[in-house]
Amino acid sequence: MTDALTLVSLLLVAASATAAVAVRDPARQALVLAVLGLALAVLFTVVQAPDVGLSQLAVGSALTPLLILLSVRKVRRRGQHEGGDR
Amino acid sequence: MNGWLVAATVLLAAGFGPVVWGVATGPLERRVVAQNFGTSVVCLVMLLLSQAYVRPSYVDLALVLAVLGPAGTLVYARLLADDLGDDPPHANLLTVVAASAATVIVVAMCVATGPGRATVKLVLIGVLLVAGNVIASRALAGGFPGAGASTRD
Amino acid sequence: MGRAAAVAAEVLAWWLLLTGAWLVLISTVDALEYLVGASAALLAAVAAQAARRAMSGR
Amino acid sequence: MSRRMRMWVLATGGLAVAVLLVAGYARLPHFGGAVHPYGERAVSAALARHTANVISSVNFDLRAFDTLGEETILFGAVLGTVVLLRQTRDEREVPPAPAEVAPPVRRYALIMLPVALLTGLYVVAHGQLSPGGGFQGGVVVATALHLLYIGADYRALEKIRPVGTYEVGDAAGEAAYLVLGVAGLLGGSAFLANTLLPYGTFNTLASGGTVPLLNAAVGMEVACAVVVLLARFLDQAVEIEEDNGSAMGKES
Repeated sequence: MTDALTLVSLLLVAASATAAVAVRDPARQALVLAVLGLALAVLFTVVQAPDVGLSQLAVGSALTPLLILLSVRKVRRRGQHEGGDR
Repeated sequence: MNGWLVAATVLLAAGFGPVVWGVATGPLERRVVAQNFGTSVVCLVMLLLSQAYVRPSYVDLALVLAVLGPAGTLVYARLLADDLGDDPPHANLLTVVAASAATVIVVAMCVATGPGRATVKLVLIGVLLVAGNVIASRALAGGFPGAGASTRD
Repeated sequence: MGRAAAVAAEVLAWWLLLTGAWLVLISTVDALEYLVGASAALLAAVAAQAARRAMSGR
Repeated sequence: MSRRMRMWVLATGGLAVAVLLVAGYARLPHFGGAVHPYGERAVSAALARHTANVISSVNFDLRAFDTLGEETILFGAVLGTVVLLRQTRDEREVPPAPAEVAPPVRRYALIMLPVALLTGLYVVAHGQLSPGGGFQGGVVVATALHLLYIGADYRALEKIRPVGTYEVGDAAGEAAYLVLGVAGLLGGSAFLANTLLPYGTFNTLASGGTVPLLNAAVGMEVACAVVVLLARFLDQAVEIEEDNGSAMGKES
């Protein structure tokens, strides 16, 4: 039974990683990265590596999205300034 | 044939598969709702895995996810408020599904673990997860009024 | 005097609640767990009170 | 040294590394076999020192020197970010505008901040017993503080998060790790050796000798480092703007 679980989690990691590469827009990519983080955490737990899974959860659930979206915001605001009072 | 393992596999395949699909395609509103639902699914899978592997210490992963998962979704709701401004996503059905699934699984595990502090810990995780899911979906559905403001902090 | 008492009461309430939460989280309970749990809960209670004041004091 | 010559030096160096790797790989026990030389030694050493979580024992006891390296990498990375994201002369700092947030979200943030903080401290304190440790717990503690930014606005967060203190905390965490290492040296054994404290009873908070202390030092350093990192990102995203004399109203 554990093989089936490992297979499913591997497939989910592969699917979400491909999606993370395929999505081009940074804001949407932050979302896909969060889901990829969740899939990785499950895979790490299934192969009995809970410490690594916990690290992935701690960093991937709130910290990474915050860093990415703040950068997206900074780039957008800089864009608005160059464009004058658009 | 470990029943918990079967439940975890089914929940992972049936619950998290559509989440990956939902977050990779479609409008931004649906992607954020999918991410919020994904947090609940993975937290429940972690609970089931801790029961399946008979390792109560794995429950800490579900605890950290129940605490930080909704905060991640709130980050999206907050910093993507401009993009979500026009038609904020209303996903009450998904919230109800997540809440009921969480209740069923936590009750089943409480029965399995028997009375004691571990059961209280499971209930605490269940409450945190459901409350976080509800608040996050409320925030996504327009919890940040004045989203039209050009930039927000 | 009222304000300080209110602040102290709130921190105390949070402290008791969070120490209880700590005792639920841990597996084996012994003297050192109480000590570490109480100090962690005190830190979190002070932060909770400061956060509420920062949020409301706008 | 012409370009071609440099390529040749690179090729020979690469080839030598490749040969060493293949030679080393040939003698590894094959995947999934019953022989685990490294695993058996690590587990027996961890159990000898009453550390329940073998990963924490490897991180903070058997290979504590590598963790010192990782911690210094994080310290250096945050230092680099602070230098890069500083406010330059042609930028001005604008006070952040208050943001309206729905009351339930505000209450949720207020309740969850202490709970997340407690969870983070719990993960740090029980690093040597259950999955977790200084790094994971430190990140949870740092993220807990920023629930205030999510629940209210950046002004509320700035009131309770003096960045200077966290920068000192970052340095203090790193220094504490080093001091514990040197204490091992002064104690008559080796740098970062776990011979200083009694190993305590198995599966309790005081077990593992210096592992919990190193965990706490890393927890403090990571929490403060992440807070400083996010502070710089938030400053840039919310407060700092180009001062090109544009007549635009304060819109941040």
